[in-house]
Amino acid sequence: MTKMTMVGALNAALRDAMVEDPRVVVFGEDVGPLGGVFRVTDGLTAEFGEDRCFDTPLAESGIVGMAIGMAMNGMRPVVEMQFDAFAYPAFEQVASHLAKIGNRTHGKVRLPVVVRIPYGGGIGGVEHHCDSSEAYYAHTPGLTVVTPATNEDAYGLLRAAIAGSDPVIFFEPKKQYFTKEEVDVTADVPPIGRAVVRREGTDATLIAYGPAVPVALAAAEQAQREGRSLAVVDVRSIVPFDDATVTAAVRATGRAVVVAEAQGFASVASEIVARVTEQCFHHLAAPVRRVTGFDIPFPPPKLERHHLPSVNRILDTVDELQWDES
Amino acid sequence: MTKMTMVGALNAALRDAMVEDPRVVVFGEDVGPLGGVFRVTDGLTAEFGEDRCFDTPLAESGIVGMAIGMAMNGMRPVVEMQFDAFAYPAFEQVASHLAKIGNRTHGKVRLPVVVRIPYGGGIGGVEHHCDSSEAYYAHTPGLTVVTPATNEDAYGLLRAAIAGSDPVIFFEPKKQYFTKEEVDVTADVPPIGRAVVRREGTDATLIAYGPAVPVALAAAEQAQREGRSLAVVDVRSIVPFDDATVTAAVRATGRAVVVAEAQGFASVASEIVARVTEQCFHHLAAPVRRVTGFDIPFPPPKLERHHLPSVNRILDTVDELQWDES
Amino acid sequence: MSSSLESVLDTVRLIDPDGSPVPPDRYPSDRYAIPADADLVARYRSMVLGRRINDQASALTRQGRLAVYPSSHGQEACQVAAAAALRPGDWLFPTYRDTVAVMERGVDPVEILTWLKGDRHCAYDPLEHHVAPQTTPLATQLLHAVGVAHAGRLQGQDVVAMALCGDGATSEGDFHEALNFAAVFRAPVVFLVQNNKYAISVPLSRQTAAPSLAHKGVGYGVPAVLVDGNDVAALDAVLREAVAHAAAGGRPVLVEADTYRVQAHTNADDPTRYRTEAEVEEWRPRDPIARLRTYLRARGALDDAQEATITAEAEALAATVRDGVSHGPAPDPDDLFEHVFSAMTPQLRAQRDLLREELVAEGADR
Amino acid sequence: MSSSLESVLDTVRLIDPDGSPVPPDRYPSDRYAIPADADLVARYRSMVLGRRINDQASALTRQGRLAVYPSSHGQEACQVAAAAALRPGDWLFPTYRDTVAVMERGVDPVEILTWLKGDRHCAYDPLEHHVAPQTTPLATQLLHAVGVAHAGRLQGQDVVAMALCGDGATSEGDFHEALNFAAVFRAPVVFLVQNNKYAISVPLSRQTAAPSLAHKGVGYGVPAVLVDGNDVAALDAVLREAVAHAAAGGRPVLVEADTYRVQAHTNADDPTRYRTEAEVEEWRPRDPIARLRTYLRARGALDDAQEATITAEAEALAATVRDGVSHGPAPDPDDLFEHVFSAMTPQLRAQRDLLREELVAEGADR
Ligand SMILES: Cc1ncc(C[n+]2csc(CCOP(=O)(O)OP(=O)(O)O)c2C)c(N)n1
Ligand SMILES: Cc1ncc(C[n+]2csc(CCOP(=O)(O)OP(=O)(O)O)c2C)c(N)n1
Ligand SMILES: [Mg+2]
Ligand SMILES: [Mg+2]
Repeated sequence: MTKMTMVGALNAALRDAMVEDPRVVVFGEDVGPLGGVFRVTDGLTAEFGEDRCFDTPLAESGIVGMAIGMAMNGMRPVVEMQFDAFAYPAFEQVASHLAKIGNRTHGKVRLPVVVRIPYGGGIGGVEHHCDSSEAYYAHTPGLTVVTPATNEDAYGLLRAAIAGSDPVIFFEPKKQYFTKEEVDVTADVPPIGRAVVRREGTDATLIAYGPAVPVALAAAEQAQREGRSLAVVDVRSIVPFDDATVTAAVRATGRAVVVAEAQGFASVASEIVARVTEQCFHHLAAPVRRVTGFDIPFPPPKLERHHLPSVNRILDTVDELQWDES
Repeated sequence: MTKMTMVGALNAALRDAMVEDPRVVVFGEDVGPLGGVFRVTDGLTAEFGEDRCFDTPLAESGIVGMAIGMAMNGMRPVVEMQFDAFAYPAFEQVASHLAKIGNRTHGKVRLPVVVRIPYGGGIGGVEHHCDSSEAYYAHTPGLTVVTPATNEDAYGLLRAAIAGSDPVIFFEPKKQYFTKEEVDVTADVPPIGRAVVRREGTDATLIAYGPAVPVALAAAEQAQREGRSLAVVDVRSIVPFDDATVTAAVRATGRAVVVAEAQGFASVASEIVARVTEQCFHHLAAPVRRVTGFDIPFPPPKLERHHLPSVNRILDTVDELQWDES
Repeated sequence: MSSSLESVLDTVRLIDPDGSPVPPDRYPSDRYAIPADADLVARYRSMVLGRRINDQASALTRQGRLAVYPSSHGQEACQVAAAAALRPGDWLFPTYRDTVAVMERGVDPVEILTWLKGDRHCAYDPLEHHVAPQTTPLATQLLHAVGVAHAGRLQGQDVVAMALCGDGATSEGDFHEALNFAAVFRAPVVFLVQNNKYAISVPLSRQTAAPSLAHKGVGYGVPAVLVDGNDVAALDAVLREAVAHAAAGGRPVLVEADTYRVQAHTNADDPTRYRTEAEVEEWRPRDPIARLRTYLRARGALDDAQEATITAEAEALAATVRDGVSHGPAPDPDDLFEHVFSAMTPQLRAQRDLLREELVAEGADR
Repeated sequence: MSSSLESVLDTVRLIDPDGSPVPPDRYPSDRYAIPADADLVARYRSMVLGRRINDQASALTRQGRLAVYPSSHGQEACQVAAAAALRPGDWLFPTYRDTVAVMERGVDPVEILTWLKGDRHCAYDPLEHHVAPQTTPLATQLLHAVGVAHAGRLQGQDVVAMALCGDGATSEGDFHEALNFAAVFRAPVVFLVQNNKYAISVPLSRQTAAPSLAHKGVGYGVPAVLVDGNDVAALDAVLREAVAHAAAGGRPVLVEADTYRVQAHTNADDPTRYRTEAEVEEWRPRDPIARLRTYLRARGALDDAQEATITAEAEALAATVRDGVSHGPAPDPDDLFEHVFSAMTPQLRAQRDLLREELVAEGADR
């Protein structure tokens, strides 16, 4: 066990993967000598050389398109999109090719490409630097979409993503980048597709992922003090989705709130509400509710706290789960 | 009342808007002398000249980006994306600018741009020609997203979209392009944001939009013969969503199925299930179910019938709505 | 092989449209020499076969056996030369229009046409043939070619990628990014633009205000060559040189082939709406097959017997294609779910099972 | 004004780095003449004010008053000349780095900096000033500039759009599409690339393999000019000519300004990781302000009294900015919902009401 930041955990995962497998290459904007604007790729060019970790021209479609070709020719590219909104220029390459070439070729061409996207708010960033864009990718068949909420998962899930055969969109909650936590890099790599119960509880279940997990845990902590016991499930893998873990947790409490930073309309949170309700309907004492970002463009820094799911908003929503059989 | 195809209705809407308002300009790929690959812009260059309806270089980001600038300078561009998947290169311009400049400038710069996207399957098209991509746009705050299911709505909603002040993503169900229906072009333009009950029913409510509406209606017709009375709501306007009409219809029957062609995960259908459940929970006898496309890339022509929502699949799902209090 | 290929923005032509050889002192560069007769006879054969497949496939659309066919009728010189210039391990990145190039690379034409028959998206094995799936989203495949070439360089392979696109596709952002990435990373890619003057209905004048598409090479530091796209001898010389240059120096080359789409964009298109028959007529005498035939016959390199053999081969091939496209098993509905991920997700398994049940019930109903 | 502007791929420079005038027979084109002293004094003043604002804003980030500031310190010649070249109705399309250009267009610096203060995304009125919001997604604004210019042409306006971007942004697909659309539609746009040699940490050699970025004009049929980006006299001459050319012929021009980012990308950046101090030192003697000062002083066009006035003005402006950025009301939470659509949707109204209730409760709690 070592104490490290999420950036450190991600950096260790890249380094360890590069050591183990010479097919792993890392590229993107500023990932070379600078080590990425968040330093996730720090030291990789120095250690592995220009051919294994390198800067590209400033063009995201180019980055993803080139990664696809490199994967066709046997390599395992891990590319960085500098911020969430700057992945949009690559959207056609992601949606029309990265997600679909495996299917298009009946599995003859698999694309083991990892696209790392720092996402979400909470860092006082200006517009275009704080989007939560996971729904765009989760809605695109053929993409695996994961997001760690702990530093240990950051390490493990990134290792699993790089080791797999399919394209993975890897969302990194950037507001947690510099939080230190214990990380056991020797722990078993968590299989992609498994949610995890982060906290047991008996009254209601909070379902969250990525940057919403610490907020959900804080809410559960606060609820505890107020006499209510909330379970917290960390979804971790948005696609494939772990129905078994999530529905078991919801059935056990009969009440649930989905917490996510992204705007709520047609979102991953909508999906979770829909599938949990489908699968747990007769176990539910109240409709599954959502605490999400508002349906607005990400706000300027001084207003973002109003937009982001907060402990209070979660607890208010839990309060509305018809406790008195209303 | 005149009998016209949906293509004819859309063409009439463009023509009438161009006659009424000299700021309306139409451009895109092949929309000039050819009149569009589906002929929606047929005759417009001949009638209004090259400056009002013109072909662009082959670049979708360019088309949307230029439209944004033209709208900044007082015009009302209506642009065509040739097929659904070919709008993806414009995704950054749509998500980071078209949707957000109004908000960014506190309403100082409004962008009355209409982006027309022929969408959906059922035409035996090859890959990339049949995507249902409405969720990407509906999830993006700042975009109005509408889709007609009838030729009269095609006319009316396009007029409303062009006349409005905000960017509209206008989804045209291409499998209905050449179906003839009565159209009253003198009817009041339907306000954007209103769903419509297409068929009354007492046992369950089908909620559909665009190309799924005729299928839902056919299912209701068939159900009628089998002794079950299904209401059909045509959502029409995905954003803004008409909660009042939809929830009233669901409450009246206590059971509902959402029908949409797009893959279901994190989709507009998920959103409808989530919000209807939130708002109608105690009126529901069974969970709201979805009949959507599978979570797969759009299939090759010979397999698409298995993928698209069918009358049978809708009726099977209605059958599962726990009629015997299971 | 030198890597100091120069841009040649005067059209390289080695055989005139009337079939007579261009005197070498009129070549715009002394790098090029007319290919040997044997090579040209091979190209001739491939072009005749290609033309036959183009026309057969178009006929199959009229019979409803193929949903759609984007023909390269009239562009067979580009098709054949692009594939022939490649060495065994090299890669080809074709578009929807490049059936004949893919065929020339050794892929079975029935497999190639399967996507237009509607059975599956890409029926051949890209890795076996080093031929990417025929790509529809314009210009996107150019970046994949850069990736394959760059990965080749990093892994010490001697591999060149030949990336094809049309004049319209040069307007897409991905064209720009691909040329630029290739130049910056010194990726051995030959970009061949088949400038057939139209993007569906949109004429070249709406795609560019530059004197040629080859001029675009300048902005990337990529040598560019303009070649008569209906002169297979010139294409052969230019593309082989380009492949050699790319292989030797690990540097991209841009080749613009000046050609013409004499038929409709696809069978679904109506070109009378946007161009005159007179314009098309101007191009007919420049047909690549007739031109090469005149040249070879004049040199005595092609005789009646050879021609008869080739024609017979073409007919046999057409029959095979007609037959192959018209028959064959219906695709398996399980295919819908089988290949989305390398391991099927629980969600997809449930969806597959639902469909299976429906199909059983449907069968029972019948 | 003639519209036959030629590409000038030798650097246009009218004043040498040491402040001495370049003899006109060494100009790479005879189109250019050194601006009048009065104009240059005006540019001098603007550059001094711009430099002061750059440095003031950087200081405000250290004090936590601004979240971040991308400074154009060292690029003030480009900033000032770009804005000064425009006529009253013309449009400016700036990036995040172009605070000083926006200021030179008459926008209040406190309003400009509001987005970096975190209150709102863009505080000035783009339509009032004909200045687009400062754009972050790279190269995207170039297409908006084309749209404004094209719409201007269609509506009979005499309007030119000046579109700014950096060297890194030239690699984006939108750069390509914008140049090409402008050329094909003959849209009066002047594209000014401030080539400051870095895109954050990525050096120019990773953006292009061409001899210059101006070479890109060739592929679009757009005249291109390379200019010393630290020589405001040259920039002034070139950009005025470019604007006139665009206005007269309705044709785009590409201008590459050869300059350097002497400071970090933003205050959050650490340039020691990717470049040497020695490299930066090479550029210091080429400072645009010192150069023009030497020139003007030598000509007797700038005296101590004028300098003192300008310095005082700069200090006063800096004080105003410091004050304006440090004070002012907190933004209204209703702003979150108010402007998403021109009419608030029922869904947003409900969300706004929820937030209002929360804030009332929060207030009650305190
Ligand atoms: C990104 C994208 N936009 C639009 C289309 C629709 N489309 C298919 S072919 C075509 C014209 C292409 O012209 P060109 O590149 O010249 O190739 P050609 O068909 O002439 O061989 C268009 C617009 C597409 N396939 N991809
Ligand atoms: C589409 C996009 N990708 C990435 C970024 C992140 N980013 C912000 S500035 C920058 C470097 C830009 O360099 P350049 O264009 O040379 O302009 P400069 O900052 O040097 O003025 C990058 C990569 C962005 N803003 N937009
Ligand atoms: Mg073409
Ligand atoms: Mg720069």
